[in-house]
Amino acid sequence: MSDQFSLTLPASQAALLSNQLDEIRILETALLTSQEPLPVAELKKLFDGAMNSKQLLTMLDELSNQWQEKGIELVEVASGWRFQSRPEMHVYLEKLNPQKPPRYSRAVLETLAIIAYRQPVTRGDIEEIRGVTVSSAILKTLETRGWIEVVGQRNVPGRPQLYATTSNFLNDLNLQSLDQLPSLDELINQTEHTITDEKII
Amino acid sequence: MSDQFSLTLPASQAALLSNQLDEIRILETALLTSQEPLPVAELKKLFDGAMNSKQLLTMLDELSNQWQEKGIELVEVASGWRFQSRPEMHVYLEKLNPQKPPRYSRAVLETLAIIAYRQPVTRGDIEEIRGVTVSSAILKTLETRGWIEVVGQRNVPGRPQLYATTSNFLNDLNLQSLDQLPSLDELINQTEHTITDEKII
Amino acid sequence: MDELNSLVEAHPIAKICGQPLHEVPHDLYIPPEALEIFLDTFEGPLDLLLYLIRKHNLDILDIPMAELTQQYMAYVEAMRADQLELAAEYLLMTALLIEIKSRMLLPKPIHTPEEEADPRVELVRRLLEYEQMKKAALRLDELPQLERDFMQVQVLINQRVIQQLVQVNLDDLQQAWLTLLQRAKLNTRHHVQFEAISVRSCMSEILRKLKQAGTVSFYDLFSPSAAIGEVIANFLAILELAKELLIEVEQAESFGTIYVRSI
Repeated sequence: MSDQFSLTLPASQAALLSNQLDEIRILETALLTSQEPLPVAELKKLFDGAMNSKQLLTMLDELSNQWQEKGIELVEVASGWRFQSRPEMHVYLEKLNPQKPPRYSRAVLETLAIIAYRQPVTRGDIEEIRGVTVSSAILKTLETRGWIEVVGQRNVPGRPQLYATTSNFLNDLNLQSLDQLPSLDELINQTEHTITDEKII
Repeated sequence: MSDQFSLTLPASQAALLSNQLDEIRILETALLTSQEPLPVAELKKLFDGAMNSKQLLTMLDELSNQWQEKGIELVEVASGWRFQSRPEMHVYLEKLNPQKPPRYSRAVLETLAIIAYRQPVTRGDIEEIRGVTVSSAILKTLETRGWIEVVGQRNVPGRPQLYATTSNFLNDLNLQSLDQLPSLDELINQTEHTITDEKII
Repeated sequence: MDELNSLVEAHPIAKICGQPLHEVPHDLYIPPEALEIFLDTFEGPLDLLLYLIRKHNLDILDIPMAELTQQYMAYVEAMRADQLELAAEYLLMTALLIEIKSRMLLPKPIHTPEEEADPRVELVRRLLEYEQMKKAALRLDELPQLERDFMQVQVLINQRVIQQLVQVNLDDLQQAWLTLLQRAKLNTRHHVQFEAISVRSCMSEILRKLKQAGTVSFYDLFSPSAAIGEVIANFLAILELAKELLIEVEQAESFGTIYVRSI
């Protein structure tokens, strides 16, 4: 029945469809060959501005559906759209690249968490929360990975540098914005009470 | 008709197919995420050696067919299999990364000019006119481009190679013969003018 | 709580006589060889305190300072006795704990305005904030990570089609030549001679022919259809080539065939 329907499509509509097919094909090729996530504004260039954002998003949606059954998925991250392997494929991909990327130490991860959740922060802020000195090596590790950057200096003596996370950090963790970071555990209410009490005094 | 057939496939055969579907999916994911072409020997690792080369080649063939209509194609190059964009997609991809046409360095241009006007010349001749050594890289650049070639050797100690321009050079510059190069007399006059001007200054 | 303990205990703290030591012993006895590793397990005094509090089921909002201080100091003392290089932060924390403890022991002044702040408040705030960040770190690490848990697709853009050939136009070439001439003129050591292009181009052409054919008859070097100008240019080219010792012109007998070959 549905077959019959598609066969009796008016010619103009069929042309429209085949046209859209081409456009999705172009979109797909651009996304598959891009080294970086592509924002919608960039994708528009593919069609010389003949597509508006809404049309592009519809096409991205359609494209995403087409890849539903594949080992690759189309995702939106902080700096745009990209194709990436589905997590469940990693067990296979690992066989080709046995050397695993290094896991970060607790010190690095805690520093990263503080910068991510409390940004912008100085090294002093991080040290106060962690209760230990933060080595330059830790910050360097995160900077080299492209996950943190200096975004300014706090206007206090010494003008310490302020660190924040980058869009690369969000991209690499599959996030679109900082709002999508795992939510923090609420601090125990009573402390807040106590601290509030203290402030009153 | 064909629908009916596929519905009545024996269960074992259906399982086989869905299994192969998975394997092609893995193969496709690996090839799409790999930085380098993957040789068959490497691809075998994906299946822990459960596939022989022949089976893999059949799958690669099948995969290649699946991409027939896409802007990307699966190709075999010297070091293995890889996906790459089809030439006809270049016009779109370029919109995202418009490239400025590359230019030759002054050294390359001067060398080319000397060979064009003074051919046949040895490297020594070129060096004498330019007043600096001419690197092999410069000559290589022009040879690779197909614009100059060795037409003989000068009968002096070391028998240095004689370079001349090719017909390719004329074609690429839209010339029918070397006579059509800007004439030397014209140039000399201009030079003298320039030099005179310089002296006045 | 379990989560935190398991974090510490997932990796044995040390191996003693080959047996993995998963827990810090309750009686605070730490085998000397395990001490250093034990210290490494913690990210600092806050981490150690948090561990002690959680491990001994102490109420973080009502910390029994005496017990906690005693335990903490026992560790620090053990470390010091072993002359481990102890991070200053650990000693600083000892001082802080003792200070809090002693402030709690002091009788409250009679004219306390309403309620004096609990000296433990600041410590508790820090402990809780640190614990919060510690958990946040674990959760961040659980997020799928590029290259660790998934890969970016990277299909090659067919470079063969993309490669753009360098364009050179006649102006570029003219400009290059002009520059050279200027330099040559300014530098009297160079004496650049100019000859008609057609002679030069004939020279290349003759060399090309000789390279292919080896020895060629003089007459074969002239195209029958050549215009008179071309014939002259070609003849001049042969003379020039001979002068520059690029070719040899031979004649075996008077009025015999003249052969030209490259040297």
